[in-house]
Amino acid sequence: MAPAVCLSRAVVLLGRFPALAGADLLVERGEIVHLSGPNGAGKSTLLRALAGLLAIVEGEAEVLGHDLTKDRRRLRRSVGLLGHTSFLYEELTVEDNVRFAVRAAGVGVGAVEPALDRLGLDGRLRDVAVARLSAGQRRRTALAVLVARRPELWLLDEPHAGIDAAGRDLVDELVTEAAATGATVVFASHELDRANAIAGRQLTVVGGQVHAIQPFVTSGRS
Amino acid sequence: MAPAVCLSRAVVLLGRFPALAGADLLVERGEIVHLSGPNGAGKSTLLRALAGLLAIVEGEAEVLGHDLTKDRRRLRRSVGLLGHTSFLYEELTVEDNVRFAVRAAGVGVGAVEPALDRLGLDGRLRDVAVARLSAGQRRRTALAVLVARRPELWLLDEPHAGIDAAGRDLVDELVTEAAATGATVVFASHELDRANAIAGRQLTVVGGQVHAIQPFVTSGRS
Amino acid sequence: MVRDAALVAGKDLLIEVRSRVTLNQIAPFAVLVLVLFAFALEPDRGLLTRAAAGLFWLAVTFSALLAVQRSFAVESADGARDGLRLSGLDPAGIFLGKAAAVAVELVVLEGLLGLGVVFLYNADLHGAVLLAITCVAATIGLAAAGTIYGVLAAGARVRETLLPLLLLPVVAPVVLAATRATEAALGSTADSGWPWVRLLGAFAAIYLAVGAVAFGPLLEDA
Amino acid sequence: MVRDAALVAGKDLLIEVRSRVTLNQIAPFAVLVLVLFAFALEPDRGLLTRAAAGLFWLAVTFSALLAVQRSFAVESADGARDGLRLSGLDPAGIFLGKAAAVAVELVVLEGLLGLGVVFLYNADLHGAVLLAITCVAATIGLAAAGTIYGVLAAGARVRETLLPLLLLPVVAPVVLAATRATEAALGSTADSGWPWVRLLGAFAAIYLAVGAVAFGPLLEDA
Amino acid sequence: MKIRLLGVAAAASLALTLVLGLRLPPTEEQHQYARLIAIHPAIAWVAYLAFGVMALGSALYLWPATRHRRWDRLAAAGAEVGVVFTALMLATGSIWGRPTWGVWWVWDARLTLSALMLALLLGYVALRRVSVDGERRALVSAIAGLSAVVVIPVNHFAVTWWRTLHQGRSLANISPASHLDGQYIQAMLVGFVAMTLVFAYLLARRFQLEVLADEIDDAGLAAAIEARRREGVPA
Ligand code: HEM
Ligand SMILES: Nc1ncnc2c1ncn2[C@@H]1O[C@H](COP(=O)(O)OP(=O)(O)OP(=O)(O)O)[C@@H](O)[C@H]1O
Ligand SMILES: Nc1ncnc2c1ncn2[C@@H]1O[C@H](COP(=O)(O)OP(=O)(O)OP(=O)(O)O)[C@@H](O)[C@H]1O
Ligand SMILES: [Mg+2]
Ligand SMILES: [Mg+2]
Repeated sequence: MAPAVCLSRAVVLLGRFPALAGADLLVERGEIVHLSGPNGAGKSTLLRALAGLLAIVEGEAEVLGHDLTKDRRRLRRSVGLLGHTSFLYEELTVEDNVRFAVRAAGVGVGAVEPALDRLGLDGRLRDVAVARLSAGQRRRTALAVLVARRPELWLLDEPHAGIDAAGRDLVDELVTEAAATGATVVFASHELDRANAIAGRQLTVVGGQVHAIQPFVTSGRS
Repeated sequence: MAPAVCLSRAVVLLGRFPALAGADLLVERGEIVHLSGPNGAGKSTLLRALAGLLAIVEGEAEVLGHDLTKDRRRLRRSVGLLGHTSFLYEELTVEDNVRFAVRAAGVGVGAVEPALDRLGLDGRLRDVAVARLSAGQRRRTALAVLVARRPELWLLDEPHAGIDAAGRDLVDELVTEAAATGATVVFASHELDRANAIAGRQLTVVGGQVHAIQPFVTSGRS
Repeated sequence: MVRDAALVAGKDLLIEVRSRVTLNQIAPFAVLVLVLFAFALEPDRGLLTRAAAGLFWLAVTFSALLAVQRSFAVESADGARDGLRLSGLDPAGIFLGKAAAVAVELVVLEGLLGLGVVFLYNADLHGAVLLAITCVAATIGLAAAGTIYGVLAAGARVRETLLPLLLLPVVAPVVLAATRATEAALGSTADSGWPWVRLLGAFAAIYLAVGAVAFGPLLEDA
Repeated sequence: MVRDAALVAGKDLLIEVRSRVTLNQIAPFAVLVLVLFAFALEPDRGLLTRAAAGLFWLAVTFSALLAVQRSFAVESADGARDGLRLSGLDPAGIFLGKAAAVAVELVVLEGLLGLGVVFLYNADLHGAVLLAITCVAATIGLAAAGTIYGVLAAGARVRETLLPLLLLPVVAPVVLAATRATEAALGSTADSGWPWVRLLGAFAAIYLAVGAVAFGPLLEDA
Repeated sequence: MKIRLLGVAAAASLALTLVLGLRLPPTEEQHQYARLIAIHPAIAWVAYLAFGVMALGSALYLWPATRHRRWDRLAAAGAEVGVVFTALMLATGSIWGRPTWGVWWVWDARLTLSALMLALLLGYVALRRVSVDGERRALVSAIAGLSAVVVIPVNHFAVTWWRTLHQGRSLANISPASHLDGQYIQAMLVGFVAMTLVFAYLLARRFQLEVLADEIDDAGLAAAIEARRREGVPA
C-alpha cells in the first residue's frame, strides 16, 4: 500500500512567496507525526498543501496514493484538516454544521451524535450558532467534524490551541485512537512536550523545508 | 491608589446569555493574574469587559479608577487587549499597523522600531501585509502593538497560543517586564504550567464566575 | 451531483431561514430602490408607468447582486470557502445548489417587487404567462451568472466591490431582454416578447453550462 | 479631535492607495450603472436626458453605498472594529476621518459620473457654480450619513445587506434635493435650485452634527 | 529588434494617416469632423480585434493541449490594449457624433455594445489586478475572459433587437456609409493599416513586458527559494 504522504522537493507559493521551498516528507500509514518549527516556517502551508488546498508548483507530492500535481480534488473526501480558522458556517448551529459536513462527506449521519457527545458539545451548545461560541468551543466543533467524518489522514494545525486542560487530554486520546484504527495523523504544534508525548516522530519545519528533529535557532524573523 | 481591577457581582450579557454571571475580581496594581477555566467559562468575556468593550448590566466594575458602569471609553488609552482575533488592518503592512496603533494611542512613534525589533518583526516581515502573515506572526504583530503602546493594564487572551517555542519565552519575559515596570497583567491561558510559572496568582473562571484556584470539573458543556 | 446540489441548496436555504437576511433586508432594499427611482424620476408620473418594466428589472438585478454577495459572504466567512473545497462535494453540485438557492430567493423578491411596481407605478399586467416565463428564465440566468462571478469574487478580500463590476456588464442583456419581454407582457409595447424570452433562455442555458464546467477550477483557484 | 480625524482619514486613504478599490472597481461600476439605466429607460423618447439629473444622483448613491461598505469592510475584518474602540481615538475624530475619506472618494466618482452623464445622456450644464455647490453639499451629506449607518451595520455579520437597507431611506431626501438642484443647474427646469441646495446644506450639517455626537455610542454599542 | 521595426512602421503609417486625414476636404454636412473617418473606424476595428485577442488567448490557455503561459500573457496584453482602444473608439465616436447627430451619444446597437465591451474589459483587468500568483490567476482570468466573451453574441442580439424591434433613431438613418469619394476611402484604408500596426506594436510591447515580468519572477523565485531555505539557519 502506498505511503500516506510522500513529498519530494515540493515547492508551494503563497502569492509569490515560496512558503514551501523544496519540502521532503515521507509518512507511513498509521504514523503520528509532529511538526514543530518557528512561526512562519511553513507548517500550516505544508498541512494545507497535504489537504490538496494549495498547488504544488515544483517537485512531487503524493497523498494517500493521489498525485497532487495532477488532481487535488479526489483526495479531499479522505483527508480531514483542522486549520487555524475553523471552516464552519457562523449562522448554523453546532449540530447543523457537523451534520452538513458529515453528509457532504457521504458518511452516515449516525456519526453526528457520538461526535458531539465526545467533544462535550451535546446539551446546551448543540443548538447555539457557531458565531456565538467561545474560541475553544469553535475548535471543539471543528474537531467534532473530524471525529464524525473519520478521515484516513488527519491534518491538525495546533490542535491543542484554545482548548481547555481537560480538552487537551481528549485531543491526545482522539489522535492516538485515530492512529490505532489505522488512520495517519500529521499535526503541527508549539507545545513540544505535550506533542512529543503522543507523536511517534517529530520533525521540524524551518524556512519552508522539513528536517529531521534538530535544535533550530528560531525567531519570527523567518 | 485605586486597585487595577475591582469587579463585584458583575453581570455581562452576550446576546441574552449571561457570559459573566456575577463575577468578583480584585487585582492590585503590578500583579500578574492568571485566569484558567473550561472552554466557554467566560474568560474572554471577562477580559473584554475589563477592556471596556462590554456593558456591565449588573454589579460594580472599576478598572484603573474608571467606573465602567458610567464611562467605558476614557479607560481605553490605558489598557491593551490581546484578543483571540488580532485587531489589525489586513491591507496594511506590519509596520503600518503598529505605527497607526501607536499614533492613535498618542505615544511617540519612536516606540515602533524597538517593538518590531523585540517581536522579531523587523527585516522582511516589516513590509508584509498583515493578511499574508502566518498565525503566529499575526499574534506577534498584535503583541508588538501592546509593547509599543505600553499600557497600564495588559489583558492577554491566551498570549502563548500560536507562538513558537522561542516566542513563548519572549511572551513570559514581556509579561514579567511589564509587571516589573508597574503595569498590571491579567491573562487567560490553558497552558497551566507555563502560566503558573509567571503568574503571581491563579484564578479559575467557571460558569461566568471567578473562583480562587481549586480543581474544577471541566468540559466544554460549560 | 444532484444529491450534492440538494444538500448545498438545503444548507443555504437553512442559513436563510436562520438569518432571514433575504426576507428582512434584501426585500425591503429592493422596494426601496423602486421608491428611489420614483424620487429620481419625479415629477412626471407617466414616465414612471412607462418605465415600470425597466425599473422592475433594475431593482431585481441590484437585489440579485446582494443575494449573491450574501450567498458567498456566508461561505467565505472564517475561511468556510476552504470548507466547501474540503467538504469533498462535487463542484458542479455546489454550483447548482447555490444557484438554486439564490434563484429561490430571487423569485420571492420578484413577487414582492411585482406588487411594488403595480402599486407604486400603477402598472397593470396582461400576458401573465409571458411574464411568468420571463421571470423564470431571467431568474435562472441571473442566479447562474451571479454564482459564477460570486465565486470568482469570493476569493478576493474586495468582493463587495469586485462582484458588481464583474457581474453587471454580463447580466446587462438580461436586464434589457427581460425589460422588453415584460413591457410586452404589460402591453406597453405592441411587439411580441417571445424573441426576448428565447434570448433569456439562451443566456440561462449558456451560464448554467459554463458554471457546471468552470465552477470546479474557479472554486479551486479563485 | 482634528488630529485623530486626520490620522483616520490618512489611514483609510492609505488603504485605498494600497488596494485601489475605488479606482479599479467602484468607478467602473458607477459608469456601468448609467448604461444600465439607459437599458431600463427608453433612450429615444428623451427620457434619459430629462431624467439625467436623477439618474446621476442615483448612480452616486449606489456608489456611495459601495464606498461606505468598503470603508467598514476594512474595519470589521478580523475584529478591527473593536480595534477602533481600543485604539483610544476620539469617536468624533474617527467619524470625521472616515467621512472625509469617503467624501474624497465620492468627489472623484462624481467627476467621472458627471462626464458620463454629459456624454451618454447628452445633458449639458449651465450654472456650474450651483452644480459644484450642490455636489459638495450632497457629498458631505452622503458621506456623513453613510459613515453613521456604516458603523451601525459594521457590527452585524450581515453588513452587505443591512447597510443598503438602513442607508437608502435616509439619503432619499438627498437624492431628491440634489436631483432638483442639479436639474436647475442643467437648466432642465425653470425654478431656482438654491432652496434645494440650502436643504442639502441643512442635511449635511445635521448629519455631521449627529455623527460627531452619536458616533461614540454607536461605535460602542452597535 | 523586429518589434522596433514594427514600431517604426506604425509611427510612419500613423503619420501618413494624419497627413491624409488632415488634407481631407470638410464635407458640407459634417465640416471638419468628416476627417475623423481617417481614424475612428480603424480604431473601432482595432478595439474589436483586441477583444478578440483576449478571447483567443483565454481560449487557447484553457484548452489543455495548448495550455501555456504565453496565451495568458497574450490575453492580458490584448485586454489592456483593448481598454485603451475601446475608450478611444468611444471618445472619437462621441466627438464625431456631436456634429453628425447633434448629440455625444445615441443608444445605437453598435455603440451600446462597445460600451458594454469596455465594461467587460475593465472587469477583466480589475480581476487580474486582485490576484498576483501566475498559475491561478491565469486560469481564473482565462475563465472570466471566456465567459465574458460568450455573452457578446447575446449582448449583440439584445442590443440589435432593442434598437430595431423598437422603431427609433439608429445609425441606420444616418448611415456612415453615405457617399464617400475615393479620397475618404483612401484615408480610411491607410488609417486601418496604421491603427492595426499600432495595435500590433503595443500588443507586442505589452506581451514582452509580461514576459520580462515573468522572467524577473522566475529569477526572483529561485532567489526567493534560496532565501527562504536560509531562514532560521544560523548565519
Ligand atoms: C462599436 C464599434 C464601432 C464601429 C465598428 C464603428 C465604425 C464606424 C464606421 C466604419 C464608420 C464609417 C464612417 C462612414 O462610413 O461614413 C463610423 C462612422 C461614425 N461613427 Fe462609428 N463605430 C463604432 C463606434 C462608434 C461610437 C461608440 C460612436 C459614438 C459614440 C460612433 C460614432 C460615429 C459617427 C458619428 C460616425 C460618422 C457617421 C457618419 O459618417 O454620418 N461610432 N463608425
Ligand atoms: N504574499 C506573501 N508575501 C510574503 N510572505 C508571505 C506571503 N504569503 C505568505 N507569506 C509568508 O509565508 C509564511 C506562511 O507560513 P505558515 O503560515 O505556513 O507558517 P506556520 O509555520 O504555520 O507559522 P505559525 O507557526 O505562525 O502558524 C509566513 O512566513 C508568511 O510571512
Ligand atoms: N448568544 C449566545 N447564546 C448562547 N450562548 C452564548 C451566546 N453568546 C455567547 N455565549 C456563550 O458565552 C460563552 C462565552 O464565553 P467566553 O468566550 O468568554 O469563553 P472563554 O472562557 O473565553 O472560553 P475559551 O477558553 O473557549 O476561550 C460561551 O460559553 C458561549 O457559548
Ligand atoms: Mg500556522
Ligand atoms: Mg476565550
